[in-house]
Formats: sequence, C-alpha cells, structure tokens
Amino acid sequence: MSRKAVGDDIWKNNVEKINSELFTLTYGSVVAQLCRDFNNNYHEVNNQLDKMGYNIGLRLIEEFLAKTGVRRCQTFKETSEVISKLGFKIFLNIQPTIENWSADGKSCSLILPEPNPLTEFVELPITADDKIAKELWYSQILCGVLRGALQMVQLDCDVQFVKDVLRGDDRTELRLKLNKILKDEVPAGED
Amino acid sequence: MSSYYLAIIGTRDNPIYELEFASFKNTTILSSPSTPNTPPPIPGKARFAPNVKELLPFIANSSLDLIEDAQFTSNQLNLGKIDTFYGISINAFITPGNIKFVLCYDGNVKEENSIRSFFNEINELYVKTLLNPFYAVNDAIISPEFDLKVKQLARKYL
Amino acid sequence: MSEDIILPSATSLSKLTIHDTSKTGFGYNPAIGPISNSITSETSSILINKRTITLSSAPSIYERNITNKKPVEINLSSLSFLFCEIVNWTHGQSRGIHDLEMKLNKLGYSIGQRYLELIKLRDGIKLNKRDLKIIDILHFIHGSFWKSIFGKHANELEKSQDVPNEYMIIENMPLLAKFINIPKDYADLNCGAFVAGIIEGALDSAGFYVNVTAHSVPMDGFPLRTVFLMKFDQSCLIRESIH
Amino acid sequence: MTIYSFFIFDRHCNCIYNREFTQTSAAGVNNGLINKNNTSHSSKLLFGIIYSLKSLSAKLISENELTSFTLGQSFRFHFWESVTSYKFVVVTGYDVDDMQQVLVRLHQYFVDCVASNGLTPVEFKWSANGEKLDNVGYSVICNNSFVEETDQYLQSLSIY
Repeated sequence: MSRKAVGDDIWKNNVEKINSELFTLTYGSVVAQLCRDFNNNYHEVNNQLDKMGYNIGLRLIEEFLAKTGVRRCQTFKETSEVISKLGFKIFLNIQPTIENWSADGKSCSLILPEPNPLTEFVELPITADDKIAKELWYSQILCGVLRGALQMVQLDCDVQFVKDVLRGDDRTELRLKLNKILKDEVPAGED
Repeated sequence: MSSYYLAIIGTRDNPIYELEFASFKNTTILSSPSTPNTPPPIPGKARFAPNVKELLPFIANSSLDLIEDAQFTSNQLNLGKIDTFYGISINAFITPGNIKFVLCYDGNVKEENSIRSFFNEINELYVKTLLNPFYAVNDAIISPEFDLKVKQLARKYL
Repeated sequence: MSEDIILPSATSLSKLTIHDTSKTGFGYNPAIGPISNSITSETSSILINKRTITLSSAPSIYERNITNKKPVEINLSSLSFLFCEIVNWTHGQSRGIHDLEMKLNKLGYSIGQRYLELIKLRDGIKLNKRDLKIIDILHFIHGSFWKSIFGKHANELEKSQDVPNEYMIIENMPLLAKFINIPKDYADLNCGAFVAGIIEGALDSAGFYVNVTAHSVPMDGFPLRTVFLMKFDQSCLIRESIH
Repeated sequence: MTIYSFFIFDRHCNCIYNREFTQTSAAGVNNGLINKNNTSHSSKLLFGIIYSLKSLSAKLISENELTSFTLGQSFRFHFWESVTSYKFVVVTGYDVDDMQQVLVRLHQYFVDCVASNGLTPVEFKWSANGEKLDNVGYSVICNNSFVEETDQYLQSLSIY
C-alpha cells in the first residue's frame, strides 16, 4: 500500500472523529485570548503557541507511532512523506504537499491546503496598523507540534512559517529544516 | 425612491454597524430636471433631509424599547414594521443572540418580503463575522468586506 | 477587568480612530459614524454595475458557505491534545483551581456565543426561532446544540426538585474528559468548566442569564459522568411569570 | 516461571517507572514496590548493561535489535524500545521465552494512559529528591490508571 493509502485507511478505520468546528473555534478562542494576554505582542503569542505545540508534539508522536507502526525512516525525504501522508492526515485530515527541496535534501516546504481546520472562519482584523498581519503566525502551534514530535524521534529540526494566506500571501507554507540527528543520550558517568 | 438607515445594535444598546443608503431601483426614471450646476444624484446615496438625518440614530435607539417588549413575546426573528415616527417607518429584526437590526426609512409602505430577505441575509453575514475569533460580541463591525456585502444586499433587495 | 468577571465578554482586538479612513470606500468606522461608509459615486457605480472588487488579498469568510456545507471531520485526539495543553497553560496562569475553572469557562463562553447563532442560522429561515421560555431553550441546548458540537444529544435534562431556578444537563460520556486523568496536584479540577462556559455563553446570549458549573457525578459504567448545573438569574423567572 | 520486575527508561536515561513484584499466593493489589528504586544502583546498572548490549548487538549484527538476555540461571531480561527511545524492560525467570508482544502491549498502556493524557507529564527530567521541576513534571510515572492497568495485565499472564 502506498503511504497515502495507509494514511487514508487509518483515518477511515482507526480514528475516533469529531466535527472539526469545535476544534476550529477552540483554537481560535485560544489565539484570541493569547493576543489579549500578551497585549497584542504577536512575537510572544507566536512563542507561546510554539511552546504549546511542542508539548503536544512530545505526546502526539507516541499515539502516532502506536497507530501507524512506523519504524525509523531512512531518509529525511521519507520522514517528510510520513509527516504529510500519515501525520497530517491522521490528526487534521489534510495532506499538505511537499516541495522546494534544498540541494542537500535537508530542508523542504509543506504547503497547507486552505481552508484548514485551524484557519476556517479566520480573518485577521484590519486596522490602521497592520502589525498583526506582519507579525502573527496564526497557525504557529503546528511548528511546535512538528518540532516536538521530530525531536522525540531524534531529529532536531527548525520549523517555521514563511507564508500564510491569512496575511495575504498566495499560499500557506511551512519550512522544515533538519539540523542534526540526535544521538542516544549516554547515562551520566558512562563514556 | 426612499432613503434608508440601517443600524445593527449590540446587546448593550451600542451601535456596531450603521449604513445610510437609498434604493438603487428606478434610478434612471428619477433623472429629474436638475439644473446644470447641481450634479446628478448618486444612485444609492441616502437623501434624508438634514434635520431627519440627525435624528436617525435617536429614532433607531428609541425603538429599542419596543423591540425589547417584543423580544420575549414573539419568537420570530423578523419583527416586521414596529413603529412610525414623523413619516419614518421602522422595521426590526432580532438575532437568536439578541443583536438587533433596525431599518428606518422614509416614504411609503415597503415590500415587507424584501425587507425580511434583506434582514435574513444580513443575519448570515453577521454570523460569519461572529465566527472570526478576532471578533467579539458587541465589537463594531469594521470589515470592508462586510460593508460591501451589506451594500450589495441593499442594492439587491431594496 | 472587573467587568470581565461578571460578564466574560472579550475586549476588542481591533479599534479604529477618527483618523482612519477607508481607501476602498468600503468599511464602517464607529469613530466617524455613517458618514464613514456612505455611498459615493465610485462605490455606487461598483454596486450598480455589479463589479467585483478585491478588498483584501486574504480569503474572505464572507465568500464561504457556512449554512449547508458538508461537515469536515478531524481526529478527536487533536482536540484532546489541544485542550489538555490549554488546561496546562491556563493552570500556570491561575491562582488556584477555582481561578483555572473560571478561565476555562471564559474560553468556552465565547464559543457558546458563536455556536448559538451558527446553529440557529443552520435551522433555516422557516425554523429559525428565538426561544422564549427557559424550558424551550434548554431543550435546544440539550438537543440540536449538543448534537452539533458533540455529535450526540446530552443524556438527560432535569429540573431541580427544590430550587425553582436550577436545572441540570447530564452527560454520561463527556467528549473532552475522555483522555484526561486529573493528577493529584490539580485537586478537584473539573475540566467540564470549559463546556459549562459554552453553555453559559449560549444561554446568556439568548437572554437567559445564567451561571453554569460542572460537577462530576460518576455512576456505574460511567466514571466520567458530568452534571452541568445551571442557576438562572431571578430576572428570567420573573419574566416568565409575566409573559 | 515468574515476573520479577518491570522498568521503563526514557530518552534521558532516567528510570521513569519501576515496579517490583513480590510473589505471593494472593496475586492482587499493591504487592511489591512502585517507583521505590528508580535511582538505585541496580536500576542504573541495568540501564548501563542494556545500553552496552544494545551498542554491541548493533555493531555485531546490523538490522538486529536486542530483545532479551539472560544472567546466570536465574534471570532473563526482556527488552523493547520505541522509536521515541522509551525503553521497556521486564525481568522474569530465565525459563520465560519471548516477551516482545507483552512489551509492545505495555507500551500501548503507556500511550493510552500517559502520552495521551495531557495533564500528566511525558518529559521526566530527573530531580534527585523527586521534586517537581519547572515545566517538566514529575520524574516518574505516578499515574494511577497506568499503574493499575499494567499491574492487572502483567498479573493476568500465565507466566506471572
């Protein structure tokens, strides 16, 4: 079976589903609350969303591996396929496309379809100062989730948004960059 | 051809959106002999007399008492024509979340069905506004997109 | 802030000043009033000729169908992970469990306000009615409201035997509690506070001023069973006795 | 045939769960110790042995994963590691053969009760006195449903 077929199959038969609207509204409610709590300091909002995502990623990976039975990937290309066809499919029911590979095969872009379960209903408020559209990455939590989940499988990555249609860009693009493969930690006093 | 004033009023009797406009219908017929010095009227632009214009927000506001009386006696969203005041008629609509739409207009008896359709579609626009996490109940609706859509509805129905 | 506690409505995130004028000719500015968006010769001609104009490069919610779109589904775990993280984060911001529950209630509140209007809108023009009596709105909450949000009706709707303004909605299998095992340092936290907030937001919006709290009352076979206790404001009872 | 103990180590080499069973005729609740010897010398030694054997087996036979090893005539150590580097170890009598399925099952309990339960930590940064560290939670799994369910499962096995 192709990865896509595996993802579709798990989604169909092995996932407890709910209407995405409660998720959309809940996430929206959190982002709006963070904007208030941080007094519209959107850099801090991004950071906080990233942190929350990281914490989620650390756990979500366990459920992911248990559901899919995926073992360690041999290449980063394979990893990115697994993220899109299995990860995004199983948790958000979308399959981003992967493109824009760097020559060294260590970084690529994930293009998220629109609307997606995070951004449905969302429009950034337009006021005289368009700070929000320049600074806020509304879906930043996804970066944290990927970073956390990948770290648990010993892949140290940078994950960040480079484009977002909410800001008026032509598409929503997330950049994934592999820094290094982490080694097993060694117990203290052992070498 | 009549002029209209639409006010959307929040739960604390605060206006969250206002629009003055005139019927877009029959604009060509109305090309009354205007003197060369006065430009032809802009289709859709409200032509309330200045003294009426000033009063409109107050008329809308004073109708709130009547609307509140109806609020828990009628289960309809569209309350129809609820009052007239110095030749200004007032129609009203209440959303399930108690946001009020008030439409004040001069002139004769209007097609109630058109106003109802107008209100119903504005309600849908309002709900879309509300779904945006960055909008909170009772905030003013400043989205240009919303304004455009309301005006398109005005053109379509009134 | 004190107002927030009584009525947990949010402060506005976007404000315009009297100096903000629209470049496109569209958009209402409350600081200026109806002059801000009055019809000009340009906007008039756009409207009359049904010209399409682009006001923003971002996709517009107003172009979407929200009334009869096919429901999109996602994994319950995703919501669960998100919700737990919300609780963790809120916990760090709170002075004690009660404060944490208040904050969860507040987050739910704004969702309830939205859902009320959305679900009523979806009933369609003919069926979309405002509920006038407590019992009618409660049937709505327990029924189609619950089903739209959680995929099923709530299990029971009860009126208190002793207190005239108290009602209860009972859910045997709360969706969000499923994966949450409350650790010891969260004491008697009930995460149902979030759902209680959703109910409260919807009822308040509909004009039924109420205070909603969540209580876990396990039963055989239903260890997570939750009772949502609704205490209506006296004004609602007085209103019912008049009309 | 006997099950003596059950350990979980995390990616930071910490023993985040330690369960020691006291064999009595009345199998049931709370026999033995829970999380009493996480920092003990033998815990650390066990991790060290596993770590070394894992490296050795990877060097000797690639594509082969360490599954179990015996010590003398009394103990067999059964080992399984998740992709996320959680190491599950069950210590049994030396006559118990294959425990891989049991270990995978134990990991499933971990996923359901610990990882999916967002209010209990999954990052178990070590603190010597067992105190809660900022943002990292407790150093050991002290989640009742995990303890109960894994106990129940292990005690239901014929080899217990």
